[in-house]
Amino acid sequence: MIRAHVLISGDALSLARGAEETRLAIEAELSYLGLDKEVQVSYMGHVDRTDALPMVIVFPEGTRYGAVRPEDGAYIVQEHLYKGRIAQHLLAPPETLSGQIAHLPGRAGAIEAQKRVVLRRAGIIDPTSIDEYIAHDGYFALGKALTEMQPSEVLKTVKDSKLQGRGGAGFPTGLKWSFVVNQPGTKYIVCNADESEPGTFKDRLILEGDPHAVLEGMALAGYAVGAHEGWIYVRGEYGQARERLEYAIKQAEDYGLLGDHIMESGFDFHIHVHAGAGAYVCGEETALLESLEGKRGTPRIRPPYPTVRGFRDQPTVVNNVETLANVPAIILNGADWFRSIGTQASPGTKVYTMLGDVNITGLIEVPMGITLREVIEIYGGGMRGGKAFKCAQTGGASGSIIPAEFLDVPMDFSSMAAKGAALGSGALLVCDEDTDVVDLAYVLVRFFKTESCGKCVPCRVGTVQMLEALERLQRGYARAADLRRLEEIAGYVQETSFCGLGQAAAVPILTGLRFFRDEFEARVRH
Amino acid sequence: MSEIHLTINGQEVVAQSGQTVLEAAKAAGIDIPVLCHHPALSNWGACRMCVVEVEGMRTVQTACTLPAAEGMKISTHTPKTTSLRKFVLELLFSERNHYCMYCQMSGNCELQDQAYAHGLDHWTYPRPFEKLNVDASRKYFIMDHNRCILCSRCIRACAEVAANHTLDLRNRGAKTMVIADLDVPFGESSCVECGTCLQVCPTGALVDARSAYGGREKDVTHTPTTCMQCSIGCELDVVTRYSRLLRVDGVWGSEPNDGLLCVDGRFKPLYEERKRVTRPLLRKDGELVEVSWGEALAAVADKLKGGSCQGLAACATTNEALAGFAHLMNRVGGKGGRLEPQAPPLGYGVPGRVTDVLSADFIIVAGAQPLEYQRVIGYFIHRAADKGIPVAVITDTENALSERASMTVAAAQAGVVAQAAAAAEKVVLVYSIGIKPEVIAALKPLGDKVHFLALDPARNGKGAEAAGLQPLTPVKADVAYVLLGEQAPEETLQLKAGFKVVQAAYVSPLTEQADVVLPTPVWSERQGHVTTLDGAVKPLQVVLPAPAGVRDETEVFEQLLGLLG
Amino acid sequence: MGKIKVATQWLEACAGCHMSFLDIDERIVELFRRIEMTSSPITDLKHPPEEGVEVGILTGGIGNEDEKHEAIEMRERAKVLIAMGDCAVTGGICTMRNFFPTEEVLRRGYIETESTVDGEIPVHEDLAPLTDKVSGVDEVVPVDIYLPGCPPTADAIWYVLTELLEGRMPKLEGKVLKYGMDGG
Amino acid sequence: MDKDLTQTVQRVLMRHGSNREALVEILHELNAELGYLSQATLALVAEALKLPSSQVLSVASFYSMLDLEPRGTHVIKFCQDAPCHVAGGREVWEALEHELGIGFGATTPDGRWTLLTTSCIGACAVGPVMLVDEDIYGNLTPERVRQILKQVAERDQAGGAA
Repeated sequence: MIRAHVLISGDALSLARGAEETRLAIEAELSYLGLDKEVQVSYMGHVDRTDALPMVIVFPEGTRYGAVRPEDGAYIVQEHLYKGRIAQHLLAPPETLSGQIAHLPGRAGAIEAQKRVVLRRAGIIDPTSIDEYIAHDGYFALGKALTEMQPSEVLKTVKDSKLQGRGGAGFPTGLKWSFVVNQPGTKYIVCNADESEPGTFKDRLILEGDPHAVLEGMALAGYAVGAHEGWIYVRGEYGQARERLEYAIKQAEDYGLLGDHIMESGFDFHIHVHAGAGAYVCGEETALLESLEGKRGTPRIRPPYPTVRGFRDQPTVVNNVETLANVPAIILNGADWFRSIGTQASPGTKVYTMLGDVNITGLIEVPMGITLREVIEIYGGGMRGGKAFKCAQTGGASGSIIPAEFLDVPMDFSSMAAKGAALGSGALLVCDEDTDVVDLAYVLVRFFKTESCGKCVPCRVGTVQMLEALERLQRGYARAADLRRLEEIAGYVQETSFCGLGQAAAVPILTGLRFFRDEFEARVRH
Repeated sequence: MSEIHLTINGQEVVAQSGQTVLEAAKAAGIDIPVLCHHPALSNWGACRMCVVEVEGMRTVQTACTLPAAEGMKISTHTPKTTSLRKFVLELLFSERNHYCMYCQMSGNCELQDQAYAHGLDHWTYPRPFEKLNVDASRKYFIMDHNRCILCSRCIRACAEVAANHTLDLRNRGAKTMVIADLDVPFGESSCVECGTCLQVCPTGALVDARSAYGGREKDVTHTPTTCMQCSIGCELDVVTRYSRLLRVDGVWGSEPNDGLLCVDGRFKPLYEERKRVTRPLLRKDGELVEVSWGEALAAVADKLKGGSCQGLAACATTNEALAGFAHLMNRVGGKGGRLEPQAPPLGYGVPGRVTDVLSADFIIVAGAQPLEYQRVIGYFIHRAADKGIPVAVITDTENALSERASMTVAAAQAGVVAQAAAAAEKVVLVYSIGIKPEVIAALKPLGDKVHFLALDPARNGKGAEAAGLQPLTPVKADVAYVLLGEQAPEETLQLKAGFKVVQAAYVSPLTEQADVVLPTPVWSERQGHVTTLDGAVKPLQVVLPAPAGVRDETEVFEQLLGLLG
Repeated sequence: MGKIKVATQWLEACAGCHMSFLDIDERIVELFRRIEMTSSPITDLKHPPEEGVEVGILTGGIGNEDEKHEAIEMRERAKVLIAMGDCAVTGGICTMRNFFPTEEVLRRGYIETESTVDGEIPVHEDLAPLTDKVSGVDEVVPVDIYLPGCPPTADAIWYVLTELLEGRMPKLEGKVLKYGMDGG
Repeated sequence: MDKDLTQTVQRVLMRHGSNREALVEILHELNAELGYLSQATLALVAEALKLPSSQVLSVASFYSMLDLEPRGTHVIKFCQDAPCHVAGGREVWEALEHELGIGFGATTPDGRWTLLTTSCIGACAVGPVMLVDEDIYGNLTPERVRQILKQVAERDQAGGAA
């Protein structure tokens, strides 16, 4: 009987700071005190508390200690787990609680707080243990599919669930898979783990905290469409995630859950991990495929789409990490269950990274359709310092700058789109009344200028010209003509760019001008 | 191939499946502006000049990448597309130095043409560009990065047409630059100087060093003709101004080279430095002195009447001249033949065409060095290798093709190649005078699926063949009559006759030892025909007037026949 | 009806545009029946009249403070402002100096040229300081009509002026729209 | 030296079976092992993978995590993206520039520090953040930046190991 869990942060930074030694010290002390049968120790995914790493969290209380040096390990065991009292002087400083592990009270009403589908295991299980994953229903969906379901049934279930791609565009996942099913050729499943939208790190936490869920989702996708090979393209900055994935793949192969003849079913599925090296544009699926083939991350001409000619010119499903992590639960619990969460048009949950001028920043998973106001007040603990909300940027750099009138718009793909904004990848940058929108637009456009691949003229040169105009505005020597030109260029850039990057580069300006035009005009020299 | 029906600007257009909207429109005579697109290159879709509106599509589409589809309704010139095109032009003019008034390509620039077409009388975007490098390290051309619009045509031409892969892009975004190899000066790169990049550059970024300041487009004359630097017979567009050779371009869509040239065809004639023979010379008192045509021809006729004669022709002239030469030799009872050796017959297989290299399943190169002597074929073989077609080189010496070939074997192992090629349906055998009898024998099992290209080391070997001229070595005779044309004679060539007549365009050791030297025109001054490797008879046009005093060989032979009576 | 008043001025220019203007040849007689040339660099009057003109023509780019003032003065006094020639439109050939720091340009021009002996960079209160970069007229004042060319052809100049005299806004296209030299 | 380089390149290539598709990863690993990708390194990779050298440089110069020139002993990568920016990034960046006396992309004359920017590293919840070599530092203020630089310098003086 396990009465307590001790979680130790196992990210690269924690390990560099001695997390392994801390873990050993805790385990040694538990064993010395005879507590090793009732207290389970494991690593957890990344905790965004660089000020307090390595962090140790003791459940069920959820007490956070940090930074815990190896020599503190024994003391925590003695005090907290043996004597039952909190080791006060080792507590993590409280000022920046991470939403990822925050247990917040639910709100009265229809929507539950933190409906966890994707993150239900992250932070709970040891991501380096396939046993713990299995103990939490892991690979049950794959087993069910391989033994009880035809590929077409798996596909139908995903279709019926109305799962939409969580990378930002919200394309129906089942539909995408169905495009590949009847294509001739060798099919591939590619997991887009090139999470590069500034402010978005949900995929990293999924990969680090629950890597097997992604592997299982990929295998299910492979089974549904008839693919036998999968590739995970992880952005170069995510070294830890990559290691976790490679380790998880090895474990799954050892258990016969990946590789040849999975669960004696005759279905083969192999997964490889491929790391990027720093290029935002590789999040665009065709640029990602180019990069996966060892080339420059330059977007491809579409059509043909990847579902027809993708990786190695073969039919390819490209899905986001969060999308794939949803799949096992859908197969296990059924499409109806999934559709019971979220809204009718956009079922399921959405993982957000909440940032900016709120009291609590971090990762949350909530049902689709919850409003921004609810997110800020319930999970963000309200605006920091009691200041007024001015705007939010949703979906990373490519998202819209939205004003207060969006606070009560349900956050799902269609409701946001109906108001001319995008839900995007799940970053929520909340800005208070002190925010300078022109400056925000400047920083965003600068980002796109740096990240433009340079292939098409509107994006390559348009970002330079937009930044030039914004700089004139900032420095106070812009004329009315410069502002007119800025708006004109942004419109054209959005209209003519080759890929989503260029189209997105104009969004901060267009939405900024739409909702905060007076701030831009105030900078014009008359 | 099935037909597709679509409507462009209200006009019914029939396209072939696989065509893009741009191709369909072009075939129907509808002009859509482009900059990064080039018909000889893969579609790129980067400049966004060719945007069109398609009914039912939310955003504008680039015609160069959009596959034509049944029932599509397209508008190519709407207020929206026009303003978007102007926007693209304004961006490009603001990106780098595109001030036309000090660009040598003004008047022959696609960027400028588009600006005119769109009524761009000024542009308003700030121009924050910096001065970029001008790379003049290459002998034949200059790369001025300040004029580059990053359309990547040069890169695609280098990779897809010349299959040389010297060029690529460095960095990304606004910092993108065209580079050669590891960003070395062009002159130190792996560039083979085929000049295809020059030919496709839409602006003044890549310019030919000779023609750049030699005259604007409106000042020059274009003359179509055929290359005579080797036996392939590439079609040319030669650019001249008055009596000056400015530039040589390939002709897209022409057989067999489809626009691709090599350094010999494109640049060599522009940099010819040998001294011309411009007047007939006659040896008097041991010295060669200038004489009149009458005196020189009389001296030749006199000797031809008197004694035995051996005629040797370099196959560097027209079919007409070679035939005239053979006729003259017959007339004087002499023995006429060609100077250059000839590739031996195989005894099996079917004669191939140069373009067969591009559709082969397996390519064998034996006893030939096309990258040295028939370079366009070498580039074609590289292109095939890029597509994954196996290339086997059979050689006992170094061969530049080996570097990218899938196998290189010695002549003794030619059987290995025959085995490797056994499963292929279309085997192209490229060979020349270096092929050994054991190789011919070893490849025989491939039989009639061999499409062979017997590369002739001479420029117009087929013309000589048609004239009945066979390879000969110099023998003792009273008179040796050498028709050299512009060919540089082999250093080892020694004439054994008592009286030597050399008909040549340039001064050489051979003209020095001659008793009579008769000046001939060079390739660019000739009218007539050549027979290409593929057996096609192609015309030569007078591009430049020959220097006064030079007479075409055919005319000279007529006159000699007249004197012989 | 009185004559239409026209003023011209050259800024950083080579005078080629004014030469091209004179190239309209005998058509100048007809033109002068309809316009009054109030001031120009080749007449005694150098500044446009304070009471204003209908048409102001500027040639040349803007490369020093004086030229800036001239442009502003012309703009203030002209109802319609024409930027004539590539230099007035974009900065033209004068922009070649934009790729070098001003000091380097002056040093090269006054000291380092091969033919210079004991040169010095002139400094005098009557000499206007150079701007950092040479620009077209429209970066200083708004322009109504752009007439590029180096120089614009006499026909293009004639076209623009006669259209204006007819009360139409000229639209440059076809043969009259050229950058650089005529025909390239 | 050249021999060492050749061996390193061969070792990394061996791991990937001379697979052209792995070019980005090969370059990334070589960058980590060698500190940067010299022309000689790129030439060796091109030769081994039978790729045009222009293509290898083209790829190497496309990705921001690959360095084409030597860096200082410590490389600081500061995040300039919006979440860190609104959290006070500009002041921190200015403090970094001021403390080190260099701007973006530069290396201090003593070769100790190179100052770069990075795209989002996903630690936005504690922005502004920077990487000093492999270590992430969050919740930066100009004051903290000064402390961190000092700490790293002291650690170096103490003999490197932390």
